Amino acid sequence: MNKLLEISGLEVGYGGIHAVKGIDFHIGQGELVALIGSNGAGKTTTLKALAGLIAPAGGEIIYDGSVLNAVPAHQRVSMGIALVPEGRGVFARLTVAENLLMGAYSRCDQAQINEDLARMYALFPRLVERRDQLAGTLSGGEQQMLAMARALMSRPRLLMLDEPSMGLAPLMVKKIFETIREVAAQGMSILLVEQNARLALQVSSRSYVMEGGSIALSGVSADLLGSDAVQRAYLGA
Amino acid sequence: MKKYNFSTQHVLNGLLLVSVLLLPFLTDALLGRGWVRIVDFAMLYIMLALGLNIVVGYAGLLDLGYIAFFAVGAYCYALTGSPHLALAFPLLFPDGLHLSFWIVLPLAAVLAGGFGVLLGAPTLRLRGDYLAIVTLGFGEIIRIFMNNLNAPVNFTNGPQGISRIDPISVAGVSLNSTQQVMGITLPSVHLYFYLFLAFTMLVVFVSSRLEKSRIGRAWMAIREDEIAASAMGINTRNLKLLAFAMGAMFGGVSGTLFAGFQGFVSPESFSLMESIMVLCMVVLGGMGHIYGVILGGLLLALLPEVLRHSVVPLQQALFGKTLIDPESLRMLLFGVALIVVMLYRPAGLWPSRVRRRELESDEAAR
Amino acid sequence: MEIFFQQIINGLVQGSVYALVALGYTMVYGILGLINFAHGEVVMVGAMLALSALTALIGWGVPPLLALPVSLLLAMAGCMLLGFGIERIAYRPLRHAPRLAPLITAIGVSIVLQNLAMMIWGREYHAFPQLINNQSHHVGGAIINDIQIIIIIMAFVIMAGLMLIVHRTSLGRAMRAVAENQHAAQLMGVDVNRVISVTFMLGSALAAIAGLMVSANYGLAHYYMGFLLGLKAFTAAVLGGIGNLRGAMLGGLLLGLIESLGAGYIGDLTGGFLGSQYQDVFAFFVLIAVLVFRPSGLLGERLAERA
Amino acid sequence: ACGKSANDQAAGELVVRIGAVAPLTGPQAHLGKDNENGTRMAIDDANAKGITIGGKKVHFELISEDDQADPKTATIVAQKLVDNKVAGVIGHLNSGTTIPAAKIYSDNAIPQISPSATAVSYTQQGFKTAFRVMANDAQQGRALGEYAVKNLGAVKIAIIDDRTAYGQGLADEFIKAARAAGAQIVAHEYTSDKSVDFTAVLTAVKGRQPDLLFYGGMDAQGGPMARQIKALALNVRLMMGDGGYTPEFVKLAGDAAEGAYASLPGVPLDKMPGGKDFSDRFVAKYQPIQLYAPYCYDAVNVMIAAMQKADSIDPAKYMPALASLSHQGVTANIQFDGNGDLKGGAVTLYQVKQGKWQVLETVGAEK
Amino acid sequence: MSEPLLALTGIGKQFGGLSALTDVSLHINAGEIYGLIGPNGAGKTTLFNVVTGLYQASSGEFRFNGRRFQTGAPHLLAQAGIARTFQNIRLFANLTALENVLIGRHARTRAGVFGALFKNRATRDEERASIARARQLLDYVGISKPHQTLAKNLSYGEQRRLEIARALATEPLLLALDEPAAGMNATETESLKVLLQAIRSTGVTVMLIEHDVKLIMGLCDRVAVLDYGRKIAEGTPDDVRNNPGVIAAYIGAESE
Ligand SMILES: Nc1ncnc2c1ncn2[C@@H]1O[C@H](COP(=O)(O)OP(=O)(O)OP(=O)(O)O)[C@@H](O)[C@H]1O
Ligand SMILES: Nc1ncnc2c1ncn2[C@@H]1O[C@H](COP(=O)(O)OP(=O)(O)OP(=O)(O)O)[C@@H](O)[C@H]1O
Ligand SMILES: [Mg+2]
Ligand SMILES: [Mg+2]
Repeated sequence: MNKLLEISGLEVGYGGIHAVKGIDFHIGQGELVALIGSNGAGKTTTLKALAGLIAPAGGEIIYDGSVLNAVPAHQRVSMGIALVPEGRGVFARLTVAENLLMGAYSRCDQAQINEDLARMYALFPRLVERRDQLAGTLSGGEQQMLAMARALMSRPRLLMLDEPSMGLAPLMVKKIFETIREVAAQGMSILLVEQNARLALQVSSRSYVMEGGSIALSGVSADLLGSDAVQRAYLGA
Repeated sequence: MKKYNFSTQHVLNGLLLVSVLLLPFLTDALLGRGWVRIVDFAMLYIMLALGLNIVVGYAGLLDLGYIAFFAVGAYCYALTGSPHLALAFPLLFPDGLHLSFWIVLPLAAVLAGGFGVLLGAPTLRLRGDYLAIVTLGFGEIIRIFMNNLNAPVNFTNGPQGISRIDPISVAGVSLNSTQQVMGITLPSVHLYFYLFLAFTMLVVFVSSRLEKSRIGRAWMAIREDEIAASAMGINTRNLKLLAFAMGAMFGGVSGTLFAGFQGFVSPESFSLMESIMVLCMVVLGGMGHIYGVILGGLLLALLPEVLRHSVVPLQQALFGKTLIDPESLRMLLFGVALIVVMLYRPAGLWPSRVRRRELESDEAAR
Repeated sequence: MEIFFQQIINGLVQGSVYALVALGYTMVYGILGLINFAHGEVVMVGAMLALSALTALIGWGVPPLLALPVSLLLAMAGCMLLGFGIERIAYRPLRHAPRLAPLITAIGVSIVLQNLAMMIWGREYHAFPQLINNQSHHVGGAIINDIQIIIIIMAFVIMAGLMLIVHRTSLGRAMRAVAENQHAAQLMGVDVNRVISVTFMLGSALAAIAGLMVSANYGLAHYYMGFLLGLKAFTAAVLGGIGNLRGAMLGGLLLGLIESLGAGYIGDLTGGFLGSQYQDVFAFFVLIAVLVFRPSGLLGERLAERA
Repeated sequence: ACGKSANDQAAGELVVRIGAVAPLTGPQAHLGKDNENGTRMAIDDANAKGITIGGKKVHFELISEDDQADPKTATIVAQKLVDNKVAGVIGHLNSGTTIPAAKIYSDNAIPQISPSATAVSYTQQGFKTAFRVMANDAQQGRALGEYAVKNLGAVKIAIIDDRTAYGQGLADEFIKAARAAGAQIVAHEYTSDKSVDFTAVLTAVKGRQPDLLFYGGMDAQGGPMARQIKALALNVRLMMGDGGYTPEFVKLAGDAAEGAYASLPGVPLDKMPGGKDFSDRFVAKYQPIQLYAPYCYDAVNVMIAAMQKADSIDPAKYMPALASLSHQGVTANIQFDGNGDLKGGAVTLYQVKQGKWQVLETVGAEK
Repeated sequence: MSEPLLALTGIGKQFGGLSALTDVSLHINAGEIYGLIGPNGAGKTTLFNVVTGLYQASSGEFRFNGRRFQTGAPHLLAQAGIARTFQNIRLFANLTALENVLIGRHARTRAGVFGALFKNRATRDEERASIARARQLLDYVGISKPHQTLAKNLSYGEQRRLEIARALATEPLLLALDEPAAGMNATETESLKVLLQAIRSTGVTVMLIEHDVKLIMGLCDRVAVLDYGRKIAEGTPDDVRNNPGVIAAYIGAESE
């Protein structure tokens, strides 16, 4: 499997705080990789660096063969990187449809955009009903769906999800994870950050475990799920 | 940051105090008496800025009409400490009222505080820029009334202003005259300097005590998150009104001093631009930080005068002649200074601990 | 009755002037949440540029009907450049600074522009040449002239145009997205800096139009004209709900009407106790009353803050 | 402080500093600059003439300051001039700045001659140092009011004032005089010195059908006001005080200026000895006279004349001379009364005819 | 039987046309841990906002600790003994952890302007006691260096715990927690559970919104389920877990 994304020695900091301390990992084409770890481990920070929202202090991000470090966030979108941020970040005062169109902002193939819109509505029938509603008035789960659909509208090759289950009712969590599986099945590469470690390990093929800004463990998800250390630290057994 | 041991701290404080006490003499000798007057005005501005700092810096309420309280204080003394009331009520006060400054001062402070509450009450639900525009309106309303209440009854003498206001006297000594104390000659501006210094120190004291109290913490809570503050049991309405009232009182005191010092008040002195200047002092110096605000007040009060004295010589030195109108250049440089300072020190020249931290992490997060 | 009707027209004209300027305020506020205090000054620069261009063109013998649009375009171009520069120099570096920092630089910019204009165009008042034959029309006993009609129409046309841009185009969507969440907008591939620059330039082009309209209507231009106008327009924008285009229009018109009816009738209303010297007091009282009952302006968003 | 300058020059030349204060920034800067120019020309003239006082050749030096039309700044620059040991001050322009500054000049015994402050209270503060070469509001307002009623036959008069110390003061005196002369004030409306839109108040005035409208304020508002009067088809004659008598007014009002009245204290320049010469030279050197430049010119000359008469540049010595002087200036024959006000100042009325201010007549305001 | 600590009767809340709460009645006894669950948008947070005075109910009323409340006055309810945390953390972000907790002491301290200016004995004693109590609480929830760390620089889990400490500083009778475990992993949730049990053992009644079914079921004495603004079930965790309506609306069938 060839690598879509490869990160080596990535370091990110906030002022004096060293949040990510030199990590290496990669994601293969069409792979679903999970990144888990406790609060403040640096997962969100890593995703932000990949999306270009924060500049790395060191290391290299290689995406599809080219170095990404200096590419501004908005250009990374057209290169096929999409992030569903922590807390969803839907545009509350835009309608659902407008939010989706924002997802396709960097594309200009009108016909295919319309096609994709239709696909999204098929994937998330809930959004069809709410097409003209302001996104801010959606329930938490609906917003999460919208955020995901919006990211998909950019036709990403790499989809990054930051805690998609946070604050969602159990039924909703199931739905979201089903969707993640579906999308992955269509061949998209996915990087999933999740506090619900069990679920994350269940859906992913490989996983990395972050601790205090570094990668503490990595391996095939099924193995990690069975490992004692992971059980104790993240699965609360 | 650095920890001085106690004795060094005391020595430093002592040195500071001595140099402040000598300031008028040094200024007079080195720069001329005009500069002592400028410093006097700077202290009035510092009081104003510290008052506004309570409202904007502590409680986070953007007030663009703050100068109104200065006006209330000034007119209080102008009306009661001058022959003016003879015009309005010739039968009642044939020579005007001529109340003592020391009687008017507390009354003016309380009245200004009352106006503060009056302004605060309808604006409690407003936030940010909406509050700004309402306070701006309030400031203008006060000014317009001052400007027009010369008819039907002549309360304020309208745009003509009120002149011949009694000078302030301390222990029976008028500050408007030169005094000899222990062989030292103290001209009027020096005397006012010491009076203003005393009041400035009082205002600083009150500010700092408030800041580090339960009340001050509650204000900061309101500034950070009003809803969370109220959920913690803080009566946001009362505390906001208290902030308005305290700030207004400082303004009132400063205004009363201004009227006595200047001997003349007219509505022109209380324009919107003045409110904006005081706000600039607070923000530029370092919102919420007493020393920062003092620095801001001092700087903005002095800068135009420094520029007044330096643009011509500067141009002469640079080009050998005066190329650009000194006055336009002066205001231009003033504007540039505002921009440059904010660009390089967005949290103010001397920000408080909190602001500095806020900025640091915000900057990191881009 | 004639008088009343005339006052309504006066208010509409004045209000449209406010609205023209308020639209520019609101554009910038809507996207950055920043009171662009310098906007009034940009209007002034627009008027001055237009006037200079006009004088030069007429001097070269260009016919007025051609000179007018050309100088408007020149002024718009100049103001767009200016707006771009202001944002770049004074606002962009402070995008993540404490909220009041850009307010102070805005005040600084305003002072700088005023004094620069004074150096360039002098201290004196400039008369605006009467180029077109400004016909008066009698409508039901009241009088309105061509320029005033153009101003009213212009305000509506510009508002409609802006609404079209903001609500119907991809650029407009991007603007609204940036307004709400810059990070998320970046994640959609929006070049935030570019969108903000474009917004400023758009607002400044509007300012140039407003500047020309104002000085043509009142027949004068002066380096200090931006201050009061800016203030009034800002008030109007807040009255209508700042950040909202229709609000700016409504606020402007309303403020104009309040002022003219206030000036005209405040004396009768208060039995002669208060006169037209209190027209601003009246206007501010209305403003305060409106905000007390609608804390985010007439058409402002009332998404009650979620607790 | 005495008026002697410290740095007497090598050739035994005596340097005398004269302060000039006016708003050089802000909305009135054009008038302020005009004042500065008037003062400067008088000083240049005096230096060119080569005046000797006390046996020494005198060199006059101008120190010009900007008070921004702000009372507080005014006292600061006043103190600065005192520090600079000026022998006298020409200024300030506005009443609001002149009054508080007067106290400082008085405290330091430096004569002050205002070329343009018209508030009555300026000279009534009891300061011996305060003078003016301009008719005060009472003098000018009276002349205007009487002229409006007696000569122009106005019966129903409307008033608009700009709520500045100048506009309100003049309008109030005008009203008194007009009422006394038998006219009826049918409307009193207000505007501000920053407004450009007067349609609302003019419409209100229109409802009262006056035959004359008096505006207490400056040219910058008067010009657009004249235009709007015309646009609203308001059938009144417009009258203003000295604030309207400017080329600026005619420029701003365009063809609507035609027929407007304004007054100016003193006798018309070209009727005065040296007046025509002054205005020609001034225009050549600077720009058209805005308003008070001739008064500034006179103020300086009066001051110098007093110094010559007392043969001293020491304010203590020349001030009595100033108080009792009679000097032929370009605006009037200047003599001060006990308050420091211009004695029996004449007021000239002008009207715009064919796009130019033309003299109507000069009325001597006795008393 | 004594009166319940909190009793709601017929609470309704409308937002424009939207009915976020309809006729909700429930009661919470002193010393209980009471859970509130339901799908997203069911009205759980809205109910919290009503009870803590941030929203004013459109209809109905509630009694707390023997007093009747109707108007929205958060500070009065805080003083009466209800403290809360927020779903979207609302700390005083730019103040230190210690300052945050000290502000929580506001309702239980008295010093006014006079005390601030003159720092009399009573004020100093009060201040000292406040700081001591605050430190104790911070220790209790496990936040170190509280006088140096800004609230916003704490990690997510720490912020949640700081909110709890701040709420406890008001000496509440009823502690209302809105999704305290959101964003925590299973292990962290486990320690939260221990903390909440400890809090209950000090006599504080707890009202809890959570989506973590395991936590709710393991912790609560009683659970209510909201759906579309109505209470659709209430009872012991086991009752609720097996309620078909709740399964359909909220938990979802295992086989699905
Ligand atoms: N804007 C910021 N300024 C300063 N420090 C920050 C900022 N954002 C995050 N941090 C710090 O960086 C570290 C890593 O944070 P990050 O958000 O990446 O953690 P995380 O793994 O996503 O945790 P969680 O599971 O709680 O979301 C933490 O210690 C956090 O306090
Ligand atoms: N201030 C408000 N204005 C308008 N609608 C609101 C407001 N607050 C809540 N709502 C609406 O009320 C409904 C209930 O919201 P609430 O936040 O109580 O849900 P919840 O049960 O807490 O959901 P979640 O589990 O997602 O937090 C939702 O439809 C929400 O959009
Ligand atoms: Mg995270
Ligand atoms: Mg909720």
